[in-house]
Amino acid sequence: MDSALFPEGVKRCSPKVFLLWTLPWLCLLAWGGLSAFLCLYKGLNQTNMNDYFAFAVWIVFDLAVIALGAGAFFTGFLTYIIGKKELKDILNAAVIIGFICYSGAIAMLGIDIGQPIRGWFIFWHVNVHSMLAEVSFCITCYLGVLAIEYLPLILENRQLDKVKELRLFGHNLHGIMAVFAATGTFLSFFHQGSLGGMYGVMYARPFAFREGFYIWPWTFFLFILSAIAAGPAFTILCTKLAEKITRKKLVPEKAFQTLAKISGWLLALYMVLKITDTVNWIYGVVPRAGLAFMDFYREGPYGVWLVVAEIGIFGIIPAIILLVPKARQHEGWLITGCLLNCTGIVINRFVFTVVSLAVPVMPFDKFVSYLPTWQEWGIAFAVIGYGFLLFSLSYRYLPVFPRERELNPLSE
Amino acid sequence: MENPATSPKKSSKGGWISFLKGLLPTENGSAFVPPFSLIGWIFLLAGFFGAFTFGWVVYPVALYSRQPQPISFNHALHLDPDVGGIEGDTETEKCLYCHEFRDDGTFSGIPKLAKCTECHDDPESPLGETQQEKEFMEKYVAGQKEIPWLIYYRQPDCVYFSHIAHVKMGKIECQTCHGDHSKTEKLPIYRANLLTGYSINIWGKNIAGYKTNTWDRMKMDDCAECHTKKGHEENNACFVCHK
Amino acid sequence: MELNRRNFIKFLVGGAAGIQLTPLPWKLTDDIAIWTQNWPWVPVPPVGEFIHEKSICTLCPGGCGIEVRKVDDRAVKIEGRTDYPVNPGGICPVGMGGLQLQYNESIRFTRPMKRVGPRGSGVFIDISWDEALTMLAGRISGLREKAMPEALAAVDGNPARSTLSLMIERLVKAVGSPNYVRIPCAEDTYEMANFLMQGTLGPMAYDLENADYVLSFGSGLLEGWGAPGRVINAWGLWHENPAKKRVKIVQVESRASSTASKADRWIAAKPGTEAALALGLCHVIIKDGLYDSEFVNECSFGFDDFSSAGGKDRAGFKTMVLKKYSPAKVAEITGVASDDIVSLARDFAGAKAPVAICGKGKGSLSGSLYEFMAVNSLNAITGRINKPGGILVHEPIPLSSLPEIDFDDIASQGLEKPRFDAAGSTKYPFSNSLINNLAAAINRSPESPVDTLLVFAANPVHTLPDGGAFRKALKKIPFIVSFSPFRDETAYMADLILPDHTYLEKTDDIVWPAGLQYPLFGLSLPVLEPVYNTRNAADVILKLAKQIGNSVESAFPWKRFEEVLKERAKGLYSSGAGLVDYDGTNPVWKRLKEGTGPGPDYASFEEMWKKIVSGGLWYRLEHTYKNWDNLFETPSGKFEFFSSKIELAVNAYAEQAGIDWALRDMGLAGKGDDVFMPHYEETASDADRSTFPLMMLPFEIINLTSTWVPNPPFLNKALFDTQLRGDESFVEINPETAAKYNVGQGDRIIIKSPEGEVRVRANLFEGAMPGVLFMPLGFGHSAYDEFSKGKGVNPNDIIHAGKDPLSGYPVWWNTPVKIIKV
Amino acid sequence: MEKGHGHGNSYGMVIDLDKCTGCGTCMVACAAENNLAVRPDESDKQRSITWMRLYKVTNGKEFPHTEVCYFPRPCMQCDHHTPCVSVCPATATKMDYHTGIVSQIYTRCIGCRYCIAACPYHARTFNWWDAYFPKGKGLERYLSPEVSPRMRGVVEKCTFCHHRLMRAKNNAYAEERRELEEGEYITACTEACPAQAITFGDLKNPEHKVSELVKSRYAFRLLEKLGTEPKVYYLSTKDWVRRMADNYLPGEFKPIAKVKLG
Repeated sequence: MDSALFPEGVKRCSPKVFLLWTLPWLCLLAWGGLSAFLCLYKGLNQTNMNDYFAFAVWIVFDLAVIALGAGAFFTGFLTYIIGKKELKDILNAAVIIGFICYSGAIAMLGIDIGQPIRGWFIFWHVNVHSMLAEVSFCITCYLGVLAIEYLPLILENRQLDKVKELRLFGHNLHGIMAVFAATGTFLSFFHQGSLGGMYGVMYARPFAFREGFYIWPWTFFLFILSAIAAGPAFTILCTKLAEKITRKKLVPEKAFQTLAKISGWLLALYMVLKITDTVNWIYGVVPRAGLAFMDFYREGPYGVWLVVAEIGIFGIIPAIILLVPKARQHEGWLITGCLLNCTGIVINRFVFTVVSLAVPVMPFDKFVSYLPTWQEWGIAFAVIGYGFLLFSLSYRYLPVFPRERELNPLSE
Repeated sequence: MENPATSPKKSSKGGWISFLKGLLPTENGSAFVPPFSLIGWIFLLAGFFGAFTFGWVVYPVALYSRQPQPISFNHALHLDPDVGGIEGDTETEKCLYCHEFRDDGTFSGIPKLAKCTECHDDPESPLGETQQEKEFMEKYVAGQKEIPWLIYYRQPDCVYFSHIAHVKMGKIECQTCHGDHSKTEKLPIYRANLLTGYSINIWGKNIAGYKTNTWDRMKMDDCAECHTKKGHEENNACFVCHK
Repeated sequence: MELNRRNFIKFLVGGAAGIQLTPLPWKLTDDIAIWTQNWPWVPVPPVGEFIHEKSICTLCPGGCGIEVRKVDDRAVKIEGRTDYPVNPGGICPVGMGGLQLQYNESIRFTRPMKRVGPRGSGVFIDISWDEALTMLAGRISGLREKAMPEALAAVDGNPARSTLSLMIERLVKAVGSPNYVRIPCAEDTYEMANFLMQGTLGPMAYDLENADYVLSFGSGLLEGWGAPGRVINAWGLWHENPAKKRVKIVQVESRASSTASKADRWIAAKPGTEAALALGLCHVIIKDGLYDSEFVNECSFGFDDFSSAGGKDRAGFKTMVLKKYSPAKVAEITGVASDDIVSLARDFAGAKAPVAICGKGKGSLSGSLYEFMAVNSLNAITGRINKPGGILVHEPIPLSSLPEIDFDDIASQGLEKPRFDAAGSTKYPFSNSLINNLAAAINRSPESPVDTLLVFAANPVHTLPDGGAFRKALKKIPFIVSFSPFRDETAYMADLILPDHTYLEKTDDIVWPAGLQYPLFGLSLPVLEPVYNTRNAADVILKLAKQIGNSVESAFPWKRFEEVLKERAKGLYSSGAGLVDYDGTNPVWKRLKEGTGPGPDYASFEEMWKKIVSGGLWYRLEHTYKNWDNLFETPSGKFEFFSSKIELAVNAYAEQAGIDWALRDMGLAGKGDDVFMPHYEETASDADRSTFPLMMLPFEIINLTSTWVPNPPFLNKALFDTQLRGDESFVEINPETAAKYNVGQGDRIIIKSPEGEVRVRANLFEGAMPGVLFMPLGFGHSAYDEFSKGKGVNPNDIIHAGKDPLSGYPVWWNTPVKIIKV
Repeated sequence: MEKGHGHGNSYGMVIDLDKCTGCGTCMVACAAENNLAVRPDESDKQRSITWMRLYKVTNGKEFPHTEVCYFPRPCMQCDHHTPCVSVCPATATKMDYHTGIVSQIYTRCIGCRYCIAACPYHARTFNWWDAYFPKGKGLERYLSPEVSPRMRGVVEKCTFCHHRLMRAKNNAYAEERRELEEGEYITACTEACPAQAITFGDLKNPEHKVSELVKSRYAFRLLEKLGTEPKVYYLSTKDWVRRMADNYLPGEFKPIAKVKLG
């Protein structure tokens, strides 16, 4: 029925099955839609955020998806700037994932601020000293770049491709993609860093505060590194997932291996720096504030186990897995490694967002706990639903994986 | 995937040029159909200019309300030395005769009825015969009802403005911000932005926000501009004008 | 050129492009943002001219000076007055939030109303003032025609001595009923103690500012005791210079209240044993010979043993105290270490200007007679009576009394009848009103003896510590009239509502602010036009009297309340003393020490009155100190440690059925001569301690009203989330006790007393005495609006009220309870 | 000691904790003065809007040695590297170096709450709801025109009653003066405190009482170690109270030898 829209020479499931598949994601979107409406119409009292947890699950999600979305710019960077041609086969997927992550994040931010209609004040009345301003600028611009990177792929849809001027346009966009890849890389480096900077500069919050280089606290660089370490891993995961679901080989193994290797090295490097930073913090910032390392973990559910988990289980271990060729060539291990890797980054973002705010600074202040409302979950999960939906549609109607056809020849 | 346009090899060279070429209609290449036929251009331009005129002509009118003042008032007449009893050596003093400062330094703004009745207390008081003047005496003076004046220069609630700081300490003439009302014989129509409720005098009569006189507009930037010009940057601190 | 899809798209594209080049999208974006900055549902306070009006706050008997800041005719802020001697600038949080009582339609009555729904439902319909007055006048006249005027009763919560309360009492009397009942407060007990030991009738007057050692027996100096604006200011003065702090504050209390925990020394005596402690201190002082022999020997009676008429040998105060109140014994009773008792006694006696004060909490609840007498004795033996920094004994303020009423027959016959509350009878010889007895009387009899009840400035349903007895009684009373401006619990029970103005809309007087050490007459003036169709209760009484006619009408020869006030003020003028100007530069308490002051600062009465009406006060500086030989008006003419008045009264009552019966019936456990002297009586309780092993003690906090005045919502911000969380209030309990019942912080528990049970949450607080549960007063309203309705529980509901020996006042500090974990 | 940057004044506050009785009048005065929104339930302290907030601390000793102390906490108006100012993306909050007061512009604020996260004193609160003024109740009649009521979705905080500074200036101008006398401009809480525990003035002006008091050996500030240089000082003779004001490593806190009384 909609087969006229399929890329040439590939097999896609029947509309019925496809609809069935999208159903759960549509439900998530509906849930998110309702939540969003409530939050915008009635205000943020619909959430469980409060003056102690000014940032909460949404910001954690934002930071997480943005970090995981880093696969897009970094793969682009490797492909066009470094010239790792084999990655072309996975680049489209990376771009789509990136687009999903960033558009999702920006949508969430739009609901998270108390006055969305005035949101543009960030740009109009910008305070250049604010890391958040830097973040907003970069992610908005970068979303634009992603759109441009996404566009030619859309134009390659079999029907659109028939329109000559569109085809020409898309074709030429392809030609200059390197330029955008470069721009994207530049922007991303900055906002990934600024996201870390956001916490590093909160110098009245000893848990988050870090010294740094010039105006950039160490978290600035750590966040960049962790993002480019986790981004490719996430791209691998998504593609692998797509392969599992479609029961097809979509990307040549070489691409995976290259990404995994790079991701592994970066993660390893990140771990080294992260550990140095933590130690440096324990003996610098913390005692200067009159605190001891353990003071931060005395109350509430957030114990030292978080540190162990973040650095140990979800840091060092995946690094090793991804670095050992034998391990990463084994698909099971590869996926495990990537999973641990991504989880580690999510934990890191969670710790910096929630734990920083949960730990009281005033000695007589008390620890308060926080649990999100269904509205908060709704919006968070909507992003996931939206992701699955967009990726599925792209896969169905666009030649996302250039090598799909030759890897899965149609048996006449 | 026969389509050459999408195959990487070709696009890798001379991307820019062919990109731009593709956008322009060119004669050579017989197979080539120009992307925009003449009719296409007509529709395009029709849409363009339609929107253009709407934005520049219709919108500015539609955006604002038009409300007349409850009754008319003649500044010129009141300030006429032969008629009105309003004294004052300088223009400012004359204004302050009715728009006065209170003892605590606050500004009374548009006078209350009490101010009017200082002169127009009884039917014998100097007053013309027009319907409006009759209404003034009967409806408001007799009925002791305040006149619901519409205020042209009322700033929004978030703004704090000290007249005494500007007029008495800053020695700024009233008309610098309000224009010269001493000669006006009738009050202009009050126009308020239907979305924001702001008087048109605040955002400025010109839809593009373009101003010729100091009193054309009363936005934050105008205050800041003057502070800076007069070397009072310290008064550009947020809380000086915001409450 | 047909308009096909492609062309239409082109048209749109062109339009989209074109619009970008006009101001529309940009101005629109800006305007929508501006719209969010001026949302129509966010109120914009109207601007106008700022006006400041001076008055006096009458939300409590403290009477602090207030200045109301207005914008045109709208009040926007209440601030303290610096040109008023009681409170130099500061006021309490309640007074500060006063405007929320003024401008809140859902807690105020906006016009006279009559009940249509069932009792307590709070369903009323509007009626006119004439209709309302006719209805009430008719009812009262009806009672008079039926020759049962005594069936009219009034409950009055206005401060004692205030002109309004005089008018209310006068109305009830003029109608012919003896049943004028007041809401009991600490000052009543205090005056009784004074009357018995000194024979004086002057009000409570502590010269706190000039004292250098303040020993407070549970007085919540920081909880709103006396005039908060004054007392807390004094607190500030005491701590003025940390380097050389002169004044020492000692708090006797079973809970670490703000006062206790901020005091220099906290003595945690078991609730109800304060008398023993005071006598224990006397013991040490006497034993060590630290007492003021001049006063004791020259000016007191019954200190040493003596032989009464008939040569009977009597044991005096000294003997009794030395025999029965040794530190060891007192330690046993009070739980205070005996060394502490000794050192405390020596510190007290050793101080230059010590003073012992009493009246628990805010002083808005009655006290124990013997306890107050004991504290009085402590002041007496150290010679602190009528000395700077001590207790000052004054004549009542010289306001002229209202003309004698000439009663018609019905009235005089009615007044013959006994009071329903038996106050002033041989059984309760010294009390002039006992509201708890009134409730009991009504609940006892099948038909309520009270037919019509008038309620003024009181909310007994919520504020009486009686386990709900009064609420029960109200149900039986056929006709209830509320004069409350507020929709309180008692008003909900009423059949007729005659709403009073709020304190900012009415003229009223403050006669001697609570606890002040010098006479002061203040005038609270209407600073606002009444916003609703309400009337000053006093003016309503005048109108009512006219309509009732006869001797009632003739008893009220005035047109307006202001005339009454002016007439009373004449007495101030004829006293030939006093000042009406105060500029705040030189505090009155400083000038008071000299005891002499400048003569009157006015020439004529009219001048004086004009100044009072503008400045709002009259006060007097002259005071004769240490005039012990002609000060006391007791039978012996001396300060009586051994009260002949009590002896006479008890003996008189004993004539009915013997002394033992008399003592028992008067609720006295003490035997022999003890009962005529301050002594410690273990608070009697009929409850079975094995089922109710714990004690519950209500306490007052300054940022929550526990009187008839509603709580301004602003104050909810100042409550801690360990006092109220959501709709649940907390009980303070010692961690040790909590552990016994394995109750944790925030756990929900049920507190059960013989009177009933309440559900609260536990707040573990080291400052709470083990074995005692402390519940704040002021929560648990079933009336008012969402800001206070249904928030927390009211400890009064489960209070197991006993009777104070001799005085008959309710005992609220001895409720046996048990806790059940939910 | 030189406070603040540039010239002009540097307004500050000294709160004597020995005098403070925890009565909460400052909180109420502040709320009434600044049109603070009041909701039916104010018991959720993580969402209740307070500019001046009371913290209750105890020395933790068991009965009957328990001591209680109250910390009234306005905005600290941090003088150095004001944590909230640098983070605001839309320039809605700034430090005015001529008064030392940190401003907060509600109409500029977009409600991202980054400033709330950055402030360790919890001096900033967010408007989670629309201001509560039900129809027909008439609560809005007590609102003061000197402070603009806030809309939902923005952050607000103590402003040292900046409008009172403007009021004082207007008064001065009416008398042809530019300079303000000490006490002409004080905050609502300072004025209201019945114990006179709060002193307010210009820290830069040696004439003003505050600049004297901050030199006291009993003077201290909240979380001084963070280097935010608050302009709100506290006084207490009690060591355990002073220790409450900051985090200390073992042995780091230096008690003051008790002074003899009288």
